[in-house]
Amino acid sequence: MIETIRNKAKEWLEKNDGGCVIGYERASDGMTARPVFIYKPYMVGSLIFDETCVHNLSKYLLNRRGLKTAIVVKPCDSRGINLLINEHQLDRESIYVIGVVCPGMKDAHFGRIEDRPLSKCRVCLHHTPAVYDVLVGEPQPETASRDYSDVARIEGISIHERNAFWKEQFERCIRCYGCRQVCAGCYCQECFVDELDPLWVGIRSGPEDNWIWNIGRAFHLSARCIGCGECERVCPVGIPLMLANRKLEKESADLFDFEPGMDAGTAPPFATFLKEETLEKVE
Amino acid sequence: MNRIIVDNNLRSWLKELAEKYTLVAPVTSDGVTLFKHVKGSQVDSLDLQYSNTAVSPKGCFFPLSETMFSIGSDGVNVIAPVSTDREVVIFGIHPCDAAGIALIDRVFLAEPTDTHYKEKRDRTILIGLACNAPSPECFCPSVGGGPANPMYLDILLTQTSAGYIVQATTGKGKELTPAARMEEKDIPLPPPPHVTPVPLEGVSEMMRRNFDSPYWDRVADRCLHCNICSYVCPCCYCFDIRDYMGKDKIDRVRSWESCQSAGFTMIAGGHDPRPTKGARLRQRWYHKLLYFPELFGDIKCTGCGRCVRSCPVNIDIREIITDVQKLNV
Amino acid sequence: MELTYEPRIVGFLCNWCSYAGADLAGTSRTNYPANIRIIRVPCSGRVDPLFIVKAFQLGADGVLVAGCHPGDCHYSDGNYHTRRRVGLLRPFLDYLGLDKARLRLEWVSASEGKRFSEVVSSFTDTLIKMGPRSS
Amino acid sequence: MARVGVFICHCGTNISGAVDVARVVEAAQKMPMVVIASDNKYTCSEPGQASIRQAIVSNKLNRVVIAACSPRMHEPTFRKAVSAAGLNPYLLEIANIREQCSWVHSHDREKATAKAIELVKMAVAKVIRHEPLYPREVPVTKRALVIGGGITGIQAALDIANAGHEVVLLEQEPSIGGRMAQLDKTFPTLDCSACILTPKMVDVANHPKIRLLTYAEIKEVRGFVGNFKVEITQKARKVDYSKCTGCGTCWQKCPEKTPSEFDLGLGKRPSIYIPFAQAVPTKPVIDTDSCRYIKYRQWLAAGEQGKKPPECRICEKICPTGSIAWDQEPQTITEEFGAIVVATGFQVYDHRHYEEYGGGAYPDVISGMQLERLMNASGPTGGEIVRPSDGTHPKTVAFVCCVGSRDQAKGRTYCSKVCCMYTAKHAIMLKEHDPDVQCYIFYIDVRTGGKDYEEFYLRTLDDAGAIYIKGRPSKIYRDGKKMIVLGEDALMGRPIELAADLVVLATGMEPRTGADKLAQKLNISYNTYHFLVEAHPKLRPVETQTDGIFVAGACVGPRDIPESVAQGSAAAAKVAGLFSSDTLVTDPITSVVNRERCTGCLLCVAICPYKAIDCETTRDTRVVAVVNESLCKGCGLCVGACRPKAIDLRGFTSQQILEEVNSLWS
Repeated sequence: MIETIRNKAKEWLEKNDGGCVIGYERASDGMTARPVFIYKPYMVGSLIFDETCVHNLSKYLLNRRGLKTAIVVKPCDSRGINLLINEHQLDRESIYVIGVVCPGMKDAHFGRIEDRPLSKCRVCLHHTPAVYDVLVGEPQPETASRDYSDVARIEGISIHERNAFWKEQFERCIRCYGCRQVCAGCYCQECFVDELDPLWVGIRSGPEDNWIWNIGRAFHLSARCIGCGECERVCPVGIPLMLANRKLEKESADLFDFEPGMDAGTAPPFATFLKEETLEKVE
Repeated sequence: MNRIIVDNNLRSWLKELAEKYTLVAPVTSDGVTLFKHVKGSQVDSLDLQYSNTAVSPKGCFFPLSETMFSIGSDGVNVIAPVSTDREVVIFGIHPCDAAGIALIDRVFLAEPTDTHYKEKRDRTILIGLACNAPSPECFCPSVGGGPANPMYLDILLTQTSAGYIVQATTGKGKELTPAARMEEKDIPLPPPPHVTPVPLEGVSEMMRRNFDSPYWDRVADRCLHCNICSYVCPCCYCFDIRDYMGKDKIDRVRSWESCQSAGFTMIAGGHDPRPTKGARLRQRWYHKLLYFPELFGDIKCTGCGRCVRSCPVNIDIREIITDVQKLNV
Repeated sequence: MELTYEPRIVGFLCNWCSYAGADLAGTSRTNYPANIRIIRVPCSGRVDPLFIVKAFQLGADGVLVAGCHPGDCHYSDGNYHTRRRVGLLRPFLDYLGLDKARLRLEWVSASEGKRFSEVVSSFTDTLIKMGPRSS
Repeated sequence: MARVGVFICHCGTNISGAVDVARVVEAAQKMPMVVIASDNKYTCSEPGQASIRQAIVSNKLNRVVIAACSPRMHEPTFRKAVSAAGLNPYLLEIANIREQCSWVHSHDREKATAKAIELVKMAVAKVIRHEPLYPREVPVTKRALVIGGGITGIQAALDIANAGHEVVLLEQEPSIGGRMAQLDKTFPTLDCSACILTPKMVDVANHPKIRLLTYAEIKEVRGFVGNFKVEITQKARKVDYSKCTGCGTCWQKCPEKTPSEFDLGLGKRPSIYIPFAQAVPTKPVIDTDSCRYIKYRQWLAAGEQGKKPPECRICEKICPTGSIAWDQEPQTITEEFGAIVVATGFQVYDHRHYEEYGGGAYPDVISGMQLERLMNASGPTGGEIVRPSDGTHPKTVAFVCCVGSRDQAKGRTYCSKVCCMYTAKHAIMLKEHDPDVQCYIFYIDVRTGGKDYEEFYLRTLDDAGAIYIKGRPSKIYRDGKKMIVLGEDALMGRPIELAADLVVLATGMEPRTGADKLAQKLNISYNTYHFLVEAHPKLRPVETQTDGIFVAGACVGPRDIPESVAQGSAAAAKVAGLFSSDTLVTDPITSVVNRERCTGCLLCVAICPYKAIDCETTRDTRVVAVVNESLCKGCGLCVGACRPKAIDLRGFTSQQILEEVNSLWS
């Protein structure tokens, strides 16, 4: 698998002068992975792929708009490419997608690899990339049944418990915006949280401000979140951000029958509507 | 001979402190350890074996957000913020984090003093806990510290099999030590645990020479420009100030900011002197390894390993230091 | 529950149907509780979901978004988009611990003055029964 | 720095009866940036307005809040007043303390007053953020496009042209005339349809202001009211009209015969043809589907596969002017217009959908329109009414009403409006042609809404002796030479079995195929049946939601001739009104894009109901959205959707709305 990736990367770099391959290399802890940018064919030897390649590299494509780029993607990451093409941020022609059939990632952090799957991988449905130019590995069947037991657990507790739960989670937020910066769907020139006038949130940190920031962030990703789980992985204070994102994912699948990033062409739910649909109204 | 306090006594002392002081200590919940205000009733459940907290305790003096002052909507009345009337005891702080506070002191306590910082600093007592489980990414001795370094603390506790050895280094610390709860024993200070060193010789000079190296752009390739490294860092102290309209008043609020965020250096008219990812990333390392040493003599890093651990894309200060020393000028 | 509790409702009303409906409630002197503060928008589709979140953040007890009945939008499609946005925001806020009964989406036409007053009355009633928001 | 003046109206006792105005004034004086707050008995009165004008001048006010009745009532009035004092009229905000406060909280003065104060506070918060706005003027191209050359389009074109404006009349078929040209007589007067229509067709052809574009279709429509740019596809006629004199030699000599669309398949026409004798223009087109030589060329091009068609080319050989142009290809014509009238009319519901009636299967089950052709003197039978199956004269004729109308099972719930009347006409006409004919008419209801229509219907009963049977037949089948109609007489409550020689299905109207596609190009709405949707069914019947685009006639819904003609004239009057000034003033409340913030995700482009947003590339090669302010109607749908907050709505900016919300908690 690693050899295939290296060969494909090398072939592509030899044909595309000035291009760049974005992939994974060994991190400084000697055990996990980190993103690497390879500009010369002779450097492909550092490319790796294993169960610690947790990062979604598709975010980096936004830094290389219009430049020839090859990228190694897992199935979830590949949906980021579709999302960004759908939203006119990338053009498909300039990207060479090395799609990797995903065995599921381990819960890997700097200096330690837990012997359990990464939480997003436990509920993953798609094991073959949604878009690729070359596929590494044999296509795998999709997981048929959706598992939203994590969301259902929160839905199942009382409204007061939910309020308390999220209040506690959001209070921890240090507003470092790691979640935003790592997200492939977050590419505003200026985030609403940074806008001065009108002051939607501003720089102040506090329970209410953190509440609106986290809701605003999640809602801006509604029907757009591709489930790569990066926001949750990078959060330095362990806020279960995917638990919020996945509620929106579930609702938009139920209400709009839509799964973001599965292709680059389908109009997203907020771009369209059905006259006859009835979304739950006040009882 | 050392003064020893056994675990039971330590906890009853802490409970007593919690009565009189605002007690801050490392608390783990949802798998995340953070310095939090604790009540006496929580003392028994404190875990004293923790490795470094997710975020440094600098927020006790330099909060994530603080209202500096408010102005009444009539535009005349200036309202000073109400500060705590109790003194604060931070318990369980590791020597590296104390060193971080000492580094920020040099900036905020130098004239003109940052009054908001100074007020909190003056009213806080630091009870340290020698670090007995440094992470592989820690390198405090290389930057002049050590896992059991009592400097910058009022009191340092070092764990032994017989209890905690108490070292009070300041007047405040000596005053606070609970004589009745301690006993003198002939137990020596244990040797500090091993920490892998990072060679720092000549790093500032190499930084000086390599400002224009393409190296910075290459590292910045994978940098996400999140603020995580700065926010978890015990000695990063950048902030931003904004005004907030509140009920019948306007608050002037200061909050943490980071040199890594886009727009941090944006100036009126829209010009940004650090417009590229490489320039922003470089700034952080230059501040730590060149500008701060030039001004204050020391490298602005305590070797706590937080940024190494928290960086989502493994930008590792140890690697940067090693790489810089190998750069061809 | 405090007897004196007066919930505060922010209402975003589309200019062509619901705002006109609220005017009609006035013209026909239909009394309703004074708890609502109406913000006029050209179309319910102008309502950025963040306005709703912001109102709740500031302390609103309830938010009403009202527009033309489906098919009657002055701008032909606006309310269909509103329906999707609010339709997704409601369950999400509820999930985060803000009872979905605090956010209402209603269709009120320019001729439904009575209905507008009924909407405000019943919404106010509901909010009083629910009591103040837990902070 | 904003200097706000707040003016609170008592409205007699309408407001002051429930609201303590003095307290509102007092509270307003303390609000931020408020320079003066005062009250008025009647703010809308001339003295009231004068006091505002005076206050603006003497206090150097640059923002005004008026707390009074609904802005839907007096916003224009107060804008004028503010403007008269030299302020931009959009620097005004109205706090609605009458309809939405005093009139609905009359039972609680305390709460009403508290609410009024907050409403004023919100208005002050908003007005501070108002910017001066300026209406824009755009020039009007005084040239109209009429789409559809039926009676409606003809009427509209003539009226616009007679008002002095240039018109292009576009027709997709080779001749204008539309459905009316196919009719024999018209109810209730029994005028000969051609006799009243053809003079108008000739008028169109001869009018110096009208340019006729037949055999042409709309390709693309861009632009906005006053400034439409339309691309038209001129289909290939294979005949050079600049040479053709319309002598008729070619269509008389063409050896190929193919079913005539105009005669609904009852007769034949040549491959080079004019659809009917009085066609305008009287110049032929070559039907490339049936022409022998075209087939021959296709055979050659396909590598001579299969049987060789005859090379023919007779028309070319005999044409005295050398007009045959085999290589003619479709052409795109781009024209500019200030207004567009859509009059694409209807087509007859296809009775083949009624298999239970043998529609299309039995030759002697025909549609009403086919009967028109059989009756018509220039029709396929020369006006002789005969059974298509054997050419005999029918004596017993059954009519079935509401075929393709009022039938939920066929997905057609609407009434086609004309079928009752044309069936009555048919019964009368049949009797006139042959006194031995007996007509039976199966109906659900007889609807005769129209001048002299009921009287006409009564003639069917009295003069023509037609027998009306209430009830929709369940089945029609052939038995020997007879067509058996099975049904139930709902009034008598008994089954009916009728043996008829000819069955006429009174088929309803449906929009022309492709009406939906055309509507999409024009960005106007259509309903589930693809009838076009008017701006308001009662008050704006010929306008659409898109300014400058008008609709008329049966493309909007079933219409008879007088209604269609009236609508054609109505649309023409609207066009003439639009063309009465050289420029158009557009509302300044439109969306505006902040190019720095825009990410170019183009969600706004996808959702804009008016296609008012497009994209362009900035100097630093970013793609950003751009609003065409002439098309923008200011709904703000794009603003509500924009994640980066890069688009805003003038007069209702996010700043303003948030300030309104904020003011409630500050």
